[in-house]
Amino acid sequence: MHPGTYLKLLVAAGAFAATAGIAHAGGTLRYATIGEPPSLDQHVVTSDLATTIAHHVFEGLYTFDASNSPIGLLATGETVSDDGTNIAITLRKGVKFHNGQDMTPADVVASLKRWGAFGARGGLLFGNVESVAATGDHEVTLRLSRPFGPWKNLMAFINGGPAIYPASVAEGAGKEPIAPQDYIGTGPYRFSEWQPNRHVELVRFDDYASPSGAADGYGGTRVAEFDTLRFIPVPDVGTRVSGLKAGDYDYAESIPGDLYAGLEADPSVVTILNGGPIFGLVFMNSKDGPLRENFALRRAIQTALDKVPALQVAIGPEGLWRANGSFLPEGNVWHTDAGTGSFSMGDADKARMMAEDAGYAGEPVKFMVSTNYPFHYDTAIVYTRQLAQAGFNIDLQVYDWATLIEKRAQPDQWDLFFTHHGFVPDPILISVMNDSYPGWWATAEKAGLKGRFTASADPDERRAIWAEIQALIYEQVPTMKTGDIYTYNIASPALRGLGEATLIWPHFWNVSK
Amino acid sequence: MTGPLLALRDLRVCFRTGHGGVWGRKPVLRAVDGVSFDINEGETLGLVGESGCGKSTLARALVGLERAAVGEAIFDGRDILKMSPAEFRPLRRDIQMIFQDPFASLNPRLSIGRILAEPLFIHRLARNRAEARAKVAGTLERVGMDPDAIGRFPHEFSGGQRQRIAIARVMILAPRLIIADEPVSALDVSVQARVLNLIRALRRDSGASMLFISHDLGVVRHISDRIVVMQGGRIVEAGDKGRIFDAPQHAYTRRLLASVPRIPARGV
Amino acid sequence: MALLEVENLEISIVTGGRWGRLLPVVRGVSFSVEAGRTLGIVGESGCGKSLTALAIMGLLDGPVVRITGGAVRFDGQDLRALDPGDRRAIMGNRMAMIFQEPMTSLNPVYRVGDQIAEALRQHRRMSARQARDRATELLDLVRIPDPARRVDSFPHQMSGGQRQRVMIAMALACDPGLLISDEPTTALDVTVQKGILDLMRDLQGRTGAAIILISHDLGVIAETCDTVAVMYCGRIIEDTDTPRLFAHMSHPYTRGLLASIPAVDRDTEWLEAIPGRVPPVGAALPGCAFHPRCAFAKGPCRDSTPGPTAIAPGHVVRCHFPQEGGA
Amino acid sequence: MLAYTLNRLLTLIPTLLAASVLIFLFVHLIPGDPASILLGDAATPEDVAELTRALGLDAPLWRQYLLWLGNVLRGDLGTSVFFREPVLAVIGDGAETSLLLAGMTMFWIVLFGVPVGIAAAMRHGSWVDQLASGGAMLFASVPTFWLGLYLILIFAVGLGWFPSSGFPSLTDEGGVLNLRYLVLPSLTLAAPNAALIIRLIRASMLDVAREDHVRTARAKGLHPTRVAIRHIFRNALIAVTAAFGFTFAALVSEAVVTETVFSLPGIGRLVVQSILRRDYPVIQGVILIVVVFYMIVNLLVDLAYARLDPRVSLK
Repeated sequence: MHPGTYLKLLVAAGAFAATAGIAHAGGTLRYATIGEPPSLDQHVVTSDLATTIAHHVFEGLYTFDASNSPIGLLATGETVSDDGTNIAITLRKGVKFHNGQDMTPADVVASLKRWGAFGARGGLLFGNVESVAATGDHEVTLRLSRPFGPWKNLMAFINGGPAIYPASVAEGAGKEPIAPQDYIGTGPYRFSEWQPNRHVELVRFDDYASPSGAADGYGGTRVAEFDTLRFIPVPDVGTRVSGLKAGDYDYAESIPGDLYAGLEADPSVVTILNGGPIFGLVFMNSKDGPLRENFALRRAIQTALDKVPALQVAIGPEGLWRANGSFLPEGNVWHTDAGTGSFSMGDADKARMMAEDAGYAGEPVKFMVSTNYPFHYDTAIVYTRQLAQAGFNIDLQVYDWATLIEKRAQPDQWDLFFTHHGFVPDPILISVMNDSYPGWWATAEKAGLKGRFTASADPDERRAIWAEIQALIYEQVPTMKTGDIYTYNIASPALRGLGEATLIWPHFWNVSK
Repeated sequence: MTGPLLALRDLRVCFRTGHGGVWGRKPVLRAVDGVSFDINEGETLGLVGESGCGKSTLARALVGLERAAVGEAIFDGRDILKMSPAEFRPLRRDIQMIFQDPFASLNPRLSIGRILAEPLFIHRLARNRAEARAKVAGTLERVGMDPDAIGRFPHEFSGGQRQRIAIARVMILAPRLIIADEPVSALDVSVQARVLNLIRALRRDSGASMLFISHDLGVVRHISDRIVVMQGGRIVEAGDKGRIFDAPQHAYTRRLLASVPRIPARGV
Repeated sequence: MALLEVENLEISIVTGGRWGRLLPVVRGVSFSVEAGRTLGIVGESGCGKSLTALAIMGLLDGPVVRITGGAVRFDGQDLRALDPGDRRAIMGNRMAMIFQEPMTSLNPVYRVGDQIAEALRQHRRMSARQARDRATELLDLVRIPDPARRVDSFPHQMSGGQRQRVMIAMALACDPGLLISDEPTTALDVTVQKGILDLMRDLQGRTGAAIILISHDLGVIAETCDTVAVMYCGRIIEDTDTPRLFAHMSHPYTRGLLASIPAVDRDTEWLEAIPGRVPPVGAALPGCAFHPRCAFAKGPCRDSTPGPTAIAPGHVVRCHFPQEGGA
Repeated sequence: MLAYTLNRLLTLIPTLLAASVLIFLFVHLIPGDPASILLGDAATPEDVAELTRALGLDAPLWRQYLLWLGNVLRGDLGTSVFFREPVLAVIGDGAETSLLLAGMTMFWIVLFGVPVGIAAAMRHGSWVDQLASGGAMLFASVPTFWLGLYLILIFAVGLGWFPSSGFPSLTDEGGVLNLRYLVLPSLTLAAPNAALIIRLIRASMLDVAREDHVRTARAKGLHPTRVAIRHIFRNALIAVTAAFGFTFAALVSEAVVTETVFSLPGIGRLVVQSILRRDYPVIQGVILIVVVFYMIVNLLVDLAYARLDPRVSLK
């Protein structure tokens, strides 16, 4: 028997067993988080932690399979018109919200509208949307003003994405994240309680209607084996590790690199790499200061940097980082080598000459970094030294994260700042593509490429255009990628059903202990 | 010069004590309650009384340490109670005080030489270091101390020696009135005798007047010309020491004298 | 037999830490007291009179100052040989002490009645009720007005004289055979002092207790004591009955001490002060400790320490050249 | 006593008003704004501005203050920007943890600190004293997070006697048994504080032991232990009372490190996290309540003084 077929049978049997009322594995999963999410409202919040919790509660029309391709979740399929501007999405039948109501096209329309109006990423799609309307008992149609290639990826990306809420919730809500009593979704777990500082608790939703098919990434059958998922803030990493070893937690996230070797060797712990790497970014100010429109000077800075020592210092074990210049990792459909020859040259002499040619005369360059994330700071320190060797006068300014966020919005306050970026399934979601993101990169060249990139619905064409954009990023240097970082989590060996790696965020349907 | 050096007229010092409930007035304690007496030039007036009779408060009022004093205290024709601090400052040299506890009144971080020289410079009685040094050495000799004491510190001396240093500090300014508040009470009898002898000798040599405050009747009789007896903030009896000790009039004075344990007439 | 016999008592200070050497500060002190009699110990500060009192009482058991020789016999028992429990059964019970500082010698946080009752409950196993009644009686005995109310007062609500009366009541609580009184009136006014001394004499008349009265005041000694021991530099240098002492004081120091006191009853022009000063505590002087200040010192005074010499029956002097006759 | 207490409580009002202005200014003058933190990196400046407006953080500071003060006077500390829950509810949960933790810590401090302090003073200079003083020194200087992690490793990971971290409310399942979650954290927190109390008790008792009334007590023939407890410790307690009071107050508000190591939902961690999130209403609320708490502890200390020391009169 083909393994895939065998798996499908097994899952089908499981689904049958579940519907037949046979008991779930039960119990409580205790997940030690690094902190508390700002809100579970997926429309407006892009925190990874929020999504880790929320994607058990909320579902979108699409999600990703194991190869990061969008597949249906609340949708069963769609019909796209030939010109790419009319998208009719068929909704799955029999889906119930946690409040007992059936999901209707009205709920979908209201949710998409709020996401489009206030959503962190919704504006990107809805800039091209003329209308969204119910066009049948189980159909919703999006009319676009022009073809917009990334639409499905955007719909599938639940982080800051179009989770489907009841219309009553979505219609009343504005910009402000919705309150916990309105956390009503269609997912396998429903929101139970949020005790500030203590935990967020989800319980199994007994009327859950699972998509069919074998589990594949986030797609396919979802079975809630645990009675309860409890997300407990444990800010101290030592406590997360020892708590997991002591059996007080089943899963703990965000473990630092220096513990990796020891934990890998420890039979009482299972380490799980996160599939989507995060990456550091050093943004350059395109609006003000010495770097404004001086692409030659920016390239000089880029030339001075050797990314490898910074990754070694800031991350540690080789297995947890990759000096990869492509914005999306190897193996991903968007991976490209375009422009990456300039990724990590570390040539101080050349950089010095380039800077002189660019008219740099030792003016201070203000480099903002936060101590809230140790790898930001460690990396920035290495870079500062490398830049100093190339003759740059770096004024390193260290703030707490909230202060940095406020300051980076003011163009006269900085020239460089350090941040990091989570994994995204479509390059359009990378922050540097957003013209209003601090740094404010909005050159004519970018506008031209971006226009073509979003207009095309052809995957091959889009990949080619993305390669051009990446090359442009290495030429105009609105930001500098610092390399891929594979974070990892740890779990109790008792957990069954976890993969070798997570896709993007850990999920606990189809997982038991 | 006619008239007394110091004339007290109806001196009063009141304190508010304790608390009189949340908004009530605090009860007033009249520590010194209408005291009048004179001290003549060159005279020693003994002030006796038991603890709490107001004798120390009175002394403090005369050197400006008791702001609450009312009445008149005419020193050399001028009322010191009505003076501003600025007006009073030059008089500080003329009115000097010796305290009971010589250790508390000597700055432990200053050498004896500094302690004695400091008032000379404050009151511009020495033009330079050499002159000050000579005066300090001379004064130390007058109070019977070795000149090598100049470079030493208060803690290196016994109680009696410290009291001599305190006396030296007063004498070096050649004051006209010395107020001595229980100057020998903390000393052993054999030491006390020598300090009393010293005080008598210095007073005779300098011609200064003295208000000598003590609870020890023997000491007061030994040192004073005239005696004032205080009780409860008031004067109960005043007069020449022979009359006070040998023919006391007031019942309190008699009781006080009767309480003193007597040493049998000596020798056989 | 005397109630208390002190024989060759030696008290030393441990200098220079735990393993330091011993520095004797009281040496060869011997005396005895009989029931109903009062012994005065007189001397200036540092002469060792208070240490002697504490040693008899058993309060010198610290690491720094301790008894290093001699015997203290109370009612025939050598107190130094007793174990601590038996020793405590005598302390505060058959032997009690009144201290110099009435202002600080009472515990500020307990009512005076409770503090008096403490010894009664300890030694007499009285109930709280009985002890309180007895405390009230004792306050009455020491002539504190309104004792039934004052038994509940705190020390800070009383005057110095009253507090010393409370101390006396406390000492008398268990009818001690021996009362040691260390400068009991020094901090008090003369009129109060007279009251306290009268009270002690009165109580002695009633209870027949022996009293050791320690004072620097020859006047107090003269009026209160039957016999007197004069201490200088850790030794008793003259010891006789009170009338004889004042009539025939023989040691030059005793005579100098007396001459230093300004009299109340006559005018004095010049005080015959003792020259020089007391040697530092524990100073190892060869010869008589007083000889550097003594007007009569001759060769032997510098070379050898004078032993006790009886110059008359019951009159012992430690001097090579005792002065006969009046001062 | 009652009048005094009422009087003192009345005088709290102006102090609190002044404190509230300072708290408000302090909190709002730190740079950063909650809206950008809530919305994260993907938000546009327009999004942030709109959320700022929605949260009422665009009004002039004085107006925000008056609004806040008005609500506080009505007993409403506002709504947490982050949790979207009433601040009182957010703090109330932390307060349960913090007070229980502080209470249990005080229990250990008294249980270990007082007898050891007394023993060290009684056996002054002996090996008991050296051991106690040395141990106290050691515990006072061991960093809290280090001690906490070792306790977790030994008693939670190794022996499995106690949970490693977290604290379910007493009202959750488990009830009073949930206090076992606080055993390790309270021991961690107690160690340095007990060390201070030991040294304080020892020093105060040695001071009192030199006082004349102790000699009087010994002269009564009392047993040395009775003298030590009833006459020395009882008087030394007066000096130690304030330390007990302020230790307790500090335990509530300053247990941040312990709360972080043991992942306890206490006030200390709440305020630190709230500062990082710029959750103004919670920061203001916590500080205000902690200020009130300190004032009340201060009052209780004064009342305790009056009970312990008859010379103190309340006025």
